[in-house]
Amino acid sequence: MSEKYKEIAEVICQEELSDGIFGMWIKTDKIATNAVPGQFVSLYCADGSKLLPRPISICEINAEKTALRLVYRVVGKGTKEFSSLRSMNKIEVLGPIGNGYTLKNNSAMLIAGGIGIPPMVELAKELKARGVNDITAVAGYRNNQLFLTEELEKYCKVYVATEDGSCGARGNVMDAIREYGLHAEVLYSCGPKPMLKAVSEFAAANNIEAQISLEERMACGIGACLGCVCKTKEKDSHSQVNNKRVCVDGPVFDYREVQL
Amino acid sequence: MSEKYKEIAEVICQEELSDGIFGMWIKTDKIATNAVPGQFVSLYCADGSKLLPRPISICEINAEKTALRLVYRVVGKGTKEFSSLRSMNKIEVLGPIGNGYTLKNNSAMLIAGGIGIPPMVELAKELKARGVNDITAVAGYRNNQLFLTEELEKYCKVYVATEDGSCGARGNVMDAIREYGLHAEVLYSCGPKPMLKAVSEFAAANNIEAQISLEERMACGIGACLGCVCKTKEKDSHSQVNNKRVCVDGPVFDYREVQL
Amino acid sequence: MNTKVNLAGVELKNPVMTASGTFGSGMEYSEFVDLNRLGAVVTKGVANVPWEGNPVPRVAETYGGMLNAIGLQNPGIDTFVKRDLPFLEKYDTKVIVNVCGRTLEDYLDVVERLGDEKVDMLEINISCPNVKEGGIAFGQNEKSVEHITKEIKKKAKQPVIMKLSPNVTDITVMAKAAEAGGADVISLINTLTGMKIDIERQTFALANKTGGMSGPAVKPVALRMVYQAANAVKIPVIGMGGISTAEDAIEFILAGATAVSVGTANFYNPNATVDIINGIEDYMERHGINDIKEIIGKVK
Amino acid sequence: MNTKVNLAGVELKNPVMTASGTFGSGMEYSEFVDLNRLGAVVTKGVANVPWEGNPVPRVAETYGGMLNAIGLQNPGIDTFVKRDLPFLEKYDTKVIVNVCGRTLEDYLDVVERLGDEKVDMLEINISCPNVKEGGIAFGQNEKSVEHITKEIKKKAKQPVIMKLSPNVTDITVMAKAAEAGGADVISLINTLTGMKIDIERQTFALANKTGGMSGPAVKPVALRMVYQAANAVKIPVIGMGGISTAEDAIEFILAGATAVSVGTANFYNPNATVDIINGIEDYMERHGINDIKEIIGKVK
Repeated sequence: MSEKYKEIAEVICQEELSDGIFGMWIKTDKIATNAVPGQFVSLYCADGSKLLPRPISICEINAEKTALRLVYRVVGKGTKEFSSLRSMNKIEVLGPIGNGYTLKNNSAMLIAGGIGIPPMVELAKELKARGVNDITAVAGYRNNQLFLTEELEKYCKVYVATEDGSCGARGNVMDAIREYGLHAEVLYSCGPKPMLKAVSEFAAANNIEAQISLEERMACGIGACLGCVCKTKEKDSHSQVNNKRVCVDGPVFDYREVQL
Repeated sequence: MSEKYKEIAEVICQEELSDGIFGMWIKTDKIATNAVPGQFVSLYCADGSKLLPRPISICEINAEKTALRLVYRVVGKGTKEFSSLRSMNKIEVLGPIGNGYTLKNNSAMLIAGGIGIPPMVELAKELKARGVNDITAVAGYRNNQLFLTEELEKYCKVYVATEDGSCGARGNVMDAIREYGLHAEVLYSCGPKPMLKAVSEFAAANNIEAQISLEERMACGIGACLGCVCKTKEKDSHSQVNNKRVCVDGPVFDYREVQL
Repeated sequence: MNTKVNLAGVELKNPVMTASGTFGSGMEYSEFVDLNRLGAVVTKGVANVPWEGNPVPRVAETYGGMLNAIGLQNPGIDTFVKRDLPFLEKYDTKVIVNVCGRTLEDYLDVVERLGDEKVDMLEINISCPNVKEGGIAFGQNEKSVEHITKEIKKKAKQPVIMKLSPNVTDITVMAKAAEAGGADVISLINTLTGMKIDIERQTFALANKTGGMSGPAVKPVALRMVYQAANAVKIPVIGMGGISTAEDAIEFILAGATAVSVGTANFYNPNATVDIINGIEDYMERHGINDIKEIIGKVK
Repeated sequence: MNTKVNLAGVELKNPVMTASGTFGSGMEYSEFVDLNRLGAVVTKGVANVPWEGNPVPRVAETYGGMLNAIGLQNPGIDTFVKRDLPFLEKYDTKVIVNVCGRTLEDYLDVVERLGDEKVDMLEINISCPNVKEGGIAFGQNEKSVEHITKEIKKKAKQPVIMKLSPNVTDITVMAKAAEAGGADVISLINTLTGMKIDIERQTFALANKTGGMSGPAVKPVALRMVYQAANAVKIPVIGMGGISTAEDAIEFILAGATAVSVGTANFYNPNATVDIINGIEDYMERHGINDIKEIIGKVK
């Protein structure tokens, strides 16, 4: 777990990538230089009626420019506020938060759905930089409103699944994996709980490693409030019960550790 | 009482006139064309934690450009937010509110203190436009951080009082009136309650008319909540008790009507 | 799409009404809102004689809400009947008169006086935190709630809504007491007693020291109590407390409220009531709800 | 300038402490805050054995506040004594351990176990709204408050703070009951029971249905209760409920709180406690206050 910093970041630019999905580059002080793929940041709203930080996953890291790319879906008033930010605007950020993925040298399949896709970009970039040659990404979308596929294609082969069948395989990421007959030694995954369950079952059936990134409602985002726990199979040494904190013990877990 | 409009106005410009005193021109739709001197508007905060409108007095009216000049002191988080607005920003406004001054043809003395000074500018302008030649303004300040004296001087002779004696007469507006031996047939006044009391006593002693503008904490600003009442000497026909609503029955009252 | 709801035999065109004390008798708001759109107008509390109310300052802003200690200033029943009722009669909306008093006799006086007037329902305020006598004193004890309800029901010619205080340990006890006393409907919550201090002047922000807290800040407490009350009694519940948007109103309806009242929101959005009615219709359309009654108390 | 305050013989360097459950045992926050600056650290509630807490979702945002239904997840007293207390001992701040339990025996177990540990005070949580047994059930009845206080005082080697629930009709009754039971100090308010509904999914926002509401939204209710309690008992009062800024803290002190706890604010400003301490010092300087005790309860 890296050290966390609370900073006032400056927005470099922002664009709407697809329907309701926004991408924002922010200039941080120390956060970007300390971040690794799979970590997230907490963004704070300027509006005083919305107090709690919003956990937003890191899509890309530019350590040299100490910049982060954050990609998120507008789902409520907080993300709506973020989406209105423009170049030069300021935003409070705390991060980097969480453990991030553990990068392996084996062949990799990145399986992500919806707003779980953003962290896969930096992950693919760093896996490739590490020399992993066999990288595949499977990205699931609702419809033909794709986003980040071009970025992923820079680093790996990308397969798409859409619920309405308008692009790639019809159905979810598991349908795409079956349809295209995809394999790998390590799975890295992020997305909705049913998808993570399916990925876990796939890993178990094939006896391969799977790192899954969980999401949960949070309050503090730094491990103190115990709002965002997940169930673990074994008793956790910190909590002394079968709970781990998604924010600081995760968000990435070995699928064998947790009960979905 | 004129009709009230709730609008999204656009900020034309804003400047700090003196320490903590801001002047902002806003472009309205119908509010400016309906406003008269002594009326005020309600400004709404963008920040959701501050819900109630802030009553801000109208300093100048440009009916042709449907613009209003609002001058206010930063006293809390709401006015702080207003002071951060820049050209092209939007702000919710409701107005014009209240009765405003009743303009007479007699010689006039405009007596105001602190943030009671702004409404005197439009009043002086309109009195002069009406043909009243003998107009005097007496403006009380804390110290040499004067504001709006130049604007007033366009329309009338201006006398200044400062608490610390750094400009004009030392003391309050009454000290200035005594020191400069000022007289008029009608007094128009706005400012802190002790000042309005002194003005009322002066009017009574000289048997002249005095219109005084009151301030009180408000919630709705349209006469429904009964938050901003003042005590009246006679039973009020609307309330059936000795209370009038500052927002819609005032803010300007004949000094003989109210108990300060 | 059917948005009609029924409160003790009185049919409202939609479940959105005003909260007593925030809307006068509608006159001031008629400049901004078409009163014909409203399910009902609930008037500011009226007593048998004019009340002066409390000294100023009577209102103070708080974080996401406000405090008031108006002290039930009102022109008395005579003026109200002569001036306010004829005004409201012009509109196609239901008229609910909120009744306050210092003693049981005061309440009964007003209730009897309204018996032959064109009034659809009576709402009895036994929960105002800002008056020395009457008000909340009646509403924090279950025996007193039941007793006053019974006495009022004996005299009332219109259906009776008992307005409950949230400043109690167990709202279900008070809800059941009102029901046992014969109330036709209950409404809640009235304001939570709160305080604000001006630290620069080192004094209370309100002349009355304490005031009633309202606005979006109180919504979670209000929603919880409405849910508890709706599941504790068989009579309809009118939900209120911080409702500012259609989403808020729908939360209350899902929790069990047959109708909802919009209060403090009127102060910062004079069009709040109509915005909420429109938003409820949008929600029903989006979710394929044909009759609003389908979702009353749906979340259990 | 003297910011020291005294709670039942325990001298705090300043009146600012953390609110139980919002600060863990300080470890996570030590990355942001110098714990040596704090008047005291109040730990998250600890029971005699580890507790799993409630299912997720456990937290939800509300207007100007939040709901939580953590359900007092804690690692149990053994781990706490071995891990958390040694961590806190490294800092020059007072250590107040919050104690929770399902039964009186559970509480007594923890209290006895802490008797010989380096703990300055005990805070007894009889007001958690999110657990089925214990918690608030003990805190909403005056006889039970007095009884549990008495029993704990028999065993406790450290001064005892009783943490009161705001979900009661009359807070002064509970404050007096704690005092009658021998409490050295009372702290209030714990959270207000609230609810939120997700209207799109038509379900409760929290798995536990209801949760405890906290944050700036509740401050006026908290301040009112602290004022009432401080004027009803002779023992010191620790005020809390929505304190986010120095201005908030000073309001509570003026209302009668000897010390204040900062809770939910830590979640959105990890440096809130130190910001508040600095702000109190600024205020004292600006107002020429030499000793903070001059302003405790100054507004009456």
